[in-house]
Amino acid sequence: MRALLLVVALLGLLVGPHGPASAEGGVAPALAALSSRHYDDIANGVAALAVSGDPRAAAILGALQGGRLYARADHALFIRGPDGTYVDAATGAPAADPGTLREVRVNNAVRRALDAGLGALRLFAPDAAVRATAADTLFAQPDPAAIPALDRAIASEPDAGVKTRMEQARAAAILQKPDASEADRLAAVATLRARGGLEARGLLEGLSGQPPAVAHAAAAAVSALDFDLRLWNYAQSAWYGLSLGSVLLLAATGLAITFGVMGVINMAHGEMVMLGAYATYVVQVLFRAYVPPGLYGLSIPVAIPVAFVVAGIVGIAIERLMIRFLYGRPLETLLATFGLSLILQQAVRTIFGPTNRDVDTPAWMSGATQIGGLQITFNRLYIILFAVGVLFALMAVLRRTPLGLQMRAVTQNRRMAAAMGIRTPWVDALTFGLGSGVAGMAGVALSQIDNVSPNLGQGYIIDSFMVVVFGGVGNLWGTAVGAVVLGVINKFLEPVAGAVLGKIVVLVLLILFIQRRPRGMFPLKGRAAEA
Amino acid sequence: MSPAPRALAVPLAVPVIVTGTAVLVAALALGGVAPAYIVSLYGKYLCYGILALAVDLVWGFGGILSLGHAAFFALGGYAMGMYLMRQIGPRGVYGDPLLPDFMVFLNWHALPWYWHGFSHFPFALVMVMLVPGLLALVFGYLAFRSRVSGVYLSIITQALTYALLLAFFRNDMGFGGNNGLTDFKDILGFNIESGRTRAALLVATGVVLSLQYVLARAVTRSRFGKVLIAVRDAESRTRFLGYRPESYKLVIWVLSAVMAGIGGALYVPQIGIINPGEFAPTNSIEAVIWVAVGGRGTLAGPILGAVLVNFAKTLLTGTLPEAWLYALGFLFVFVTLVMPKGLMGLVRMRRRDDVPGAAAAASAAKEATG
Amino acid sequence: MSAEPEGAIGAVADTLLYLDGVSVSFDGFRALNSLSLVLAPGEMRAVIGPNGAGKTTMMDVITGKTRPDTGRVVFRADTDLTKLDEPAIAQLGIGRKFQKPTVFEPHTVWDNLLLALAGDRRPGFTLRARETAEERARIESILRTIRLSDHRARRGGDLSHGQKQWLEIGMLLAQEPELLLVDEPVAGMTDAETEQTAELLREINRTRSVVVVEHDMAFVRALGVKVTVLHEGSVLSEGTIDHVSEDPRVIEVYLGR
Amino acid sequence: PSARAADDGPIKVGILHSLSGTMAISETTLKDVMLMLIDEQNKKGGVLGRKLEPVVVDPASNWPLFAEKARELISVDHVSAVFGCWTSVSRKSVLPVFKELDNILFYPVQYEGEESERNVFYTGAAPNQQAIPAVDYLMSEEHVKRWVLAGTDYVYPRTTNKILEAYLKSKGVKDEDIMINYTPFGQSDWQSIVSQIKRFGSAGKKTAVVSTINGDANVPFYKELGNQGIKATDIPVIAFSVGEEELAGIDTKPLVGHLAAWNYFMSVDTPENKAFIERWRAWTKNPKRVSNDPMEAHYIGFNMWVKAVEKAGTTDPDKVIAAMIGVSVPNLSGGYAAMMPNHHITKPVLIGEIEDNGQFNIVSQTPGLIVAQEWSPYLPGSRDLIADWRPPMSCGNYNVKIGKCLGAGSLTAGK
Amino acid sequence: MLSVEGVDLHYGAAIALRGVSISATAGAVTCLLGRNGVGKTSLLRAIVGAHPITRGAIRWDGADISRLPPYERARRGIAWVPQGRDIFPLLTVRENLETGFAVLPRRARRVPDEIYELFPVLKTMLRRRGGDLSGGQQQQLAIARALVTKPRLLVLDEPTEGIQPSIIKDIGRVIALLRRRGDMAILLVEQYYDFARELAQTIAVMDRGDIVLSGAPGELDEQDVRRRLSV
Ligand SMILES: Nc1ncnc2c1ncn2[C@@H]1O[C@H](COP(=O)(O)OP(=O)(O)OP(=O)(O)O)[C@@H](O)[C@H]1O
Ligand SMILES: Nc1ncnc2c1ncn2[C@@H]1O[C@H](COP(=O)(O)OP(=O)(O)OP(=O)(O)O)[C@@H](O)[C@H]1O
Ligand SMILES: [Mg+2]
Ligand SMILES: [Mg+2]
Repeated sequence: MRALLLVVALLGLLVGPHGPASAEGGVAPALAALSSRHYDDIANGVAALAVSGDPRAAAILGALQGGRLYARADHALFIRGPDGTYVDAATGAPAADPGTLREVRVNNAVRRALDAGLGALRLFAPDAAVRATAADTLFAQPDPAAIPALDRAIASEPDAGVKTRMEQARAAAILQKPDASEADRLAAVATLRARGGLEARGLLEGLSGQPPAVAHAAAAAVSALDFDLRLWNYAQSAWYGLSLGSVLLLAATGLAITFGVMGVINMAHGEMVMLGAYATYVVQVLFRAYVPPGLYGLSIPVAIPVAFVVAGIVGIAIERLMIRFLYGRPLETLLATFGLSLILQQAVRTIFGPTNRDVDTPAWMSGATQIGGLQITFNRLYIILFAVGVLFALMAVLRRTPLGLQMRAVTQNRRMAAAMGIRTPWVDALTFGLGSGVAGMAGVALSQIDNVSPNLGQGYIIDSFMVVVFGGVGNLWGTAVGAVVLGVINKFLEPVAGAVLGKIVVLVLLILFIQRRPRGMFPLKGRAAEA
Repeated sequence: MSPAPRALAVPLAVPVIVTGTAVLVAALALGGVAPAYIVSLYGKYLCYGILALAVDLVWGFGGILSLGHAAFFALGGYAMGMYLMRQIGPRGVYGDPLLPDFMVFLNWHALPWYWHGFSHFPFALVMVMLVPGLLALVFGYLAFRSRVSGVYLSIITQALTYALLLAFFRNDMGFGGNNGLTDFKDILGFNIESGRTRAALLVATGVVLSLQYVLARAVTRSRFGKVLIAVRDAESRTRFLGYRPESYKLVIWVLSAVMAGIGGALYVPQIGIINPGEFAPTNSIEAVIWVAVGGRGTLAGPILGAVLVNFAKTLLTGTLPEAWLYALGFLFVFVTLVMPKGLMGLVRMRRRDDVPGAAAAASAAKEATG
Repeated sequence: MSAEPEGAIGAVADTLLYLDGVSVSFDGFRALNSLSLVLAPGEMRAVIGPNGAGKTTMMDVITGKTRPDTGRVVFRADTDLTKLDEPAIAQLGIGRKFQKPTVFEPHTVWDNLLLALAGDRRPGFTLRARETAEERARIESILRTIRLSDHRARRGGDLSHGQKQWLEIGMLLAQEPELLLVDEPVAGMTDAETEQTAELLREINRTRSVVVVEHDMAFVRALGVKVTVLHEGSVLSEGTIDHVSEDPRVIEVYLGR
Repeated sequence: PSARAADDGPIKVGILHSLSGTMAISETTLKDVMLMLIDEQNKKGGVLGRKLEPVVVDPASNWPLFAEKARELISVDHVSAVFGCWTSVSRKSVLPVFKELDNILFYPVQYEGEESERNVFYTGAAPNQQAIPAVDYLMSEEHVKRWVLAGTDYVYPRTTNKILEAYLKSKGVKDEDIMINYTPFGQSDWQSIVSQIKRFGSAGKKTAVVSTINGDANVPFYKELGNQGIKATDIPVIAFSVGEEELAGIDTKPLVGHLAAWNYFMSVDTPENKAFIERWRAWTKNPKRVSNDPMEAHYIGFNMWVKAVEKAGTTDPDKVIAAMIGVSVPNLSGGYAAMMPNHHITKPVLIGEIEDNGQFNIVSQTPGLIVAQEWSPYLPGSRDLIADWRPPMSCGNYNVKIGKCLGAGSLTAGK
Repeated sequence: MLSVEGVDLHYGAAIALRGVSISATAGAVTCLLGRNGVGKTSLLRAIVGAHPITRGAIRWDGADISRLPPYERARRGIAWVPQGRDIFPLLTVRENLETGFAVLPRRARRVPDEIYELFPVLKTMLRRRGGDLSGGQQQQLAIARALVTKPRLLVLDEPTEGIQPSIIKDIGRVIALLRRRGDMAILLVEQYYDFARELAQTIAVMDRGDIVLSGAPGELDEQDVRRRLSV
């Protein structure tokens, strides 16, 4: 009953024209609603407050969004400042001792109302970026009530780009307005069509109760947009494939060295990747503890060398303690490294616990940008760049440095290499260390998109071996191309066949491919390869 | 060219030990002397022994490192599981006379075609061998014909088992998805839970393993076996002698797959469940590990390795639940570093050393005097 | 590059092996350059030529290891070897000794020979095969010929370089091929052994055809057969040893002054 | 069948949770909480005047090993009851063992239902105690019209989605408004699926995702949601297997507002819960340790078992099984959980929105307790089945239409 | 100055060398002859460190190097041309040669032109993979690779095997030239007696793991040597 009364009161407010209803009594019901324990009431209160024109509205709603709005048992509202003091929400007067308060909580419905409400209010913010975001929020949550505000904002908007976005938001709202004229609606449809994108399509598709002409125009616009979207979809799939490929590549490059170059069937490769991911976690923990928050974004760049060194040192230790006794017995390295992977997994479980660790993505790496219909998430973009960087650095080391030459010589004929004066133990250790270190760096990248858990490595080991073999063992280029090809095939198949079937198909294709090219995509040719 | 008595003694030793221990364990358990649970436990070890023997045939003698052999084991297991499912009849929870429970609750209306026939034991038995054998035949034919070898082969066997894993996980495949086939009631009319059935299964496993051992021994000792070893170490050279390595590999590969399938078929009734987890690549890798621990290229070694590693696993997961992976991991590392030829290597090494060593000493003596 | 039908058939009729315009190239490098060569049944032929002339490649082509880009290799007038794979060619009766000795390392000397013995090569046979007295006698005699009787129980891999050479020759004998391709049989042998090898080959040549590649001119001379000189993948000169060793071009590229 | 330990020795309790392998991530905590509960009970004097002794084994996420270890616990260690398993397949794997050796399993995880066994007590939720209320919530509160049912490709998601699909259709949702998507275990690349969802959600109708994505795959899934900017206010995701423990491994800021449906949240504001969390943190010596729903299930299950043992005056499984039905103990959300004749317990259903601190803001709670429907009325095969383990019926799958206990149920029931 | 003193070498339990002693001095060629399987290669392996010895000592410049790993010996100026060539099959010809740089100071790391003059074919094949070369070309590469390290002891195991006559002559000339320069000791295993006799200051004949004859070519009874080389 109480709720009903409240709704009636609010309706009164809503129908009240957009003129400033500044009378104290005007916003009181809205404020009372905010102090309710029912999310519906709060949402209605937010909507009411947003259009009330009350000068304190923005502050109150902002506080609510930021989790700084508190209610007292008598429905009085208070805003907590950053310093912990409270002000009376309705008046802005400091409240020395507000008594027992309870935080006003929000749910999705309230959040939506807040977005819409604050959107309207922020249309006039001094900062162009804020205005643009406000326009976008209104576009996403079209609300006819915001049209007057939009009109005013459009009239006074100096920035052309922001203005367009406001017009788009207005068009979206017009289509929702019951009494809009047909001409206005048609114009709105045209605006949306010109904007394009999934959101516009969604708005157009979701229209109901439109005059026939408008419905017709909307349908035409939807199918036009669909065509665009389909094209973009291919591009998008290719991008996903590329980015999956880069992840596979990162996971596999270390293996391309320990396995491809050295011939060690390295079952502990995945654990090296995992160590890299945990190194990232530790770096972030340390950053949180000892480094000013402003520099937190550096945690990932710092983690890369750390992971390289940590995994590299572990790799060197493994080589010295274990692998070096097994040269000439490549298949037995499988047994030993499998044992090792069990040990490393359990060690991490003992030290860090069995559950996932939280590695977060610094602000500069999160989010996405839109290029036409192509959505590019930043973390994936960086991972691709990183993978390419690692690949080229590694190729340079192997091809251009004396160390690289010695690595290859040692793995091809250890006895002869030693007779040529190459310090084989040293080169062996460095090679394995390098491979492990690179795997560790892959762990940094993977920590950004996957679980950081003791099982992390297990998830990638099979794929890594497949990539290396698909590309052709001992060929870094092959590994790179193999990773990308597998990634792209996977991503084009996934939408068609579903993720599970898609994966099966990829595996079967791989098996068939190897029948055609028994030594991978880029086989070593000639007498040398036929042992 | 070892003297006749030894040649006779050795092939008998393993079958006698395997069958003997199986009978012993079964008898002790039936007599109430030993806990009943060791029957199916030992049965499981012996089934793994079969798998290990199969892996060793292709790896130790044919040089084919299969990282997907558990797939054949699992396929044999599924064939047996399907038989056992069909034996449930109307005793399932939904009381459906035809459909297994998982089909009922996923709204299947008819038995898929590939389930027909499995209610007959002989048919199932044929399938136990035929399905892994056929898959191995097709896969092996393609791979060996196009000369896929080494790690390339290993990795595609892994891809094979991984693909099967994913496929069997799919509920739509009609094999019970992740939950697999379970809740078996009886086999050949005997209650699968009764101690006697268990004992019989254990003894049967022991006998089958022994037979397989004898067969494997005969094959590897034959001229075929020698060609196979030649193929393992110098495949292209055998071609110039007129041998077709691909057909040799194919024969041993299919034989091994069938053996593994039979192992899987014996495994399922003793374990009581078959699910896609058996296709997991790590299972295949573990089988390779047993072989390596026991001694690659020997026939008794893999069996020993399978039993011991799994015994260690049973023991450690119970007594050191939090640290057993360390223990097992160190065990593997230790075995590789200290016993390069596996457990059997210890035995073998001594024998090998005194044979050619003695010969060399003798010839040295001759040279010195001559 | 199809051969003129008439001439080809004429040449083919009384030949054992006929290489007809065979070319092979690797990444653009021509190892064989429309090489033609005719070998009569029962003939022994020495092939010499500078390092890299294509001698081994020629053997690779005959035995099916390398597929030529163009040209045919006709065996016994009716079989085009380029259509067959290695085992098929071997089973036709073409045996080969490699330049770098390759034996089955884990097998004993005895088993190496056993595996090489002529006979059915199919798994169905080898699964059932038992060592017959006949086979044993044959192996014994080969062991004597190659002087490895004392080493019969040693692993092939444990032999010295020269012993491996001998073992490989033994394996070739065991194969009883119609045509033997012998790549540098006396490399690493003492002068005395070289002579014995020449003797052995002449002996074999009584019943079989032989193509032998060698750089040891004394050996070639000892064989006393027609010599073909290869250079840059094709025939430079052909004739008796005296004829070719006086050919200035052969001296220039091969023998040196 | 097996000999029991002497009556004055400690009572052994088996703990059968994976401590290694893929499931360790979820199950290790349950082992810990069991150890704590047993420890606390011992401090209170044990049960029947005897101390409790936990027996921990590691089935290593390996299903056959689960069966082997269960057998070992029962016939070698002579435990009186076992608390364990997480995945359905592990339960299926040990089930024959428990039936054969006649012992008790407490299974603490939400599952697909379609089962009621004499030797198992299900303390997790059946689909109607989690999935259906969740969908109800989305329909009424978020006004969702279009549904993505995304899950890992195995039995629980498949069954749950079957049930949900039938339920949604019964509520008038059309075929084209339901999208079903399955992914393999351990799926880590969610880019295209998330964008597919986004596209599906751009049809102008309010769209939500009902996620039965399992275990590890959730982290990359949520990370991708965050990256592609899918906010809870646009397309909310409601999950059935994402709890506090899983969230602890994710940066939750981009996920605020996404939902989960459980029968317990750590944020439940009751004195019992507060006390429990305090004890838990003290016992694990980790002031940040979180609690979650399956833990509560073990808490309830364990207390029920203690009560039933005391009621029966013995640990003999047959007697305890008989005594279990009707036992009722406090849950942590301020009510009581009662063991029903179908061996499932009554539960409240809570819907929570993810908060930026990794906790859930409870936005809805069923007013009363919900009784489990182990046999779903939405599946044709099980529509007519009920379970009642009280004599005289003593049947886990009684067909009310034909008035008969089906299949093997009737055979084993008497035993 | 190399001196091998009473060296035993075993393969497993089988003995291949028994108490072998031999020496090589700078500016001289020591040539080792013997039938197949008598232990020539084994002796060279012992010297370069490719196989451990079980007894005896190997002194180089006065220090016992018999316990040093092969790469340390290489760093002290010992280079080896093994029997069977041991080319790095997947490295290009150039890279094969460059492996010899490991023992050289950074400044000295270049392939001397005289190597290409000696083996012109290598110059044309610098980018080809070592494993693709013909047998004789590989042998030439192996010798060239050893020379790149500027050794003070050059150990050659049947260097003429598989090489065409004209180049054998060249190799003979080079060995003679190196000998004449006087700063390099050369130890040569050869089956080709005439070649050996022409080049060697000392000839040693091995039989059954031991040295049974040695001396300057002029002093030795040729018939005796030949007999020892035949069966
Ligand atoms: N796979 C390959 N790739 C590139 N070049 C090759 C390959 N195989 C052979 N060659 C080249 O082909 C030429 C012929 O080689 P071949 O081995 O036939 O020579 P050969 O006459 O046997 O020489 P030798 O007397 O040294 O054994 C050589 O120059 C060699 O480098
Ligand atoms: N790796 C090995 N393992 C076991 N025995 C070996 C090994 N290498 C050589 N032998 C044996 O040691 C003895 C000496 O061999 P070595 O290679 O030194 O002879 P060689 O004089 O160089 O002969 P060749 O002239 O044939 O090259 C031979 O009997 C040989 O069989
Ligand atoms: Mg050649
Ligand atoms: Mg030698």
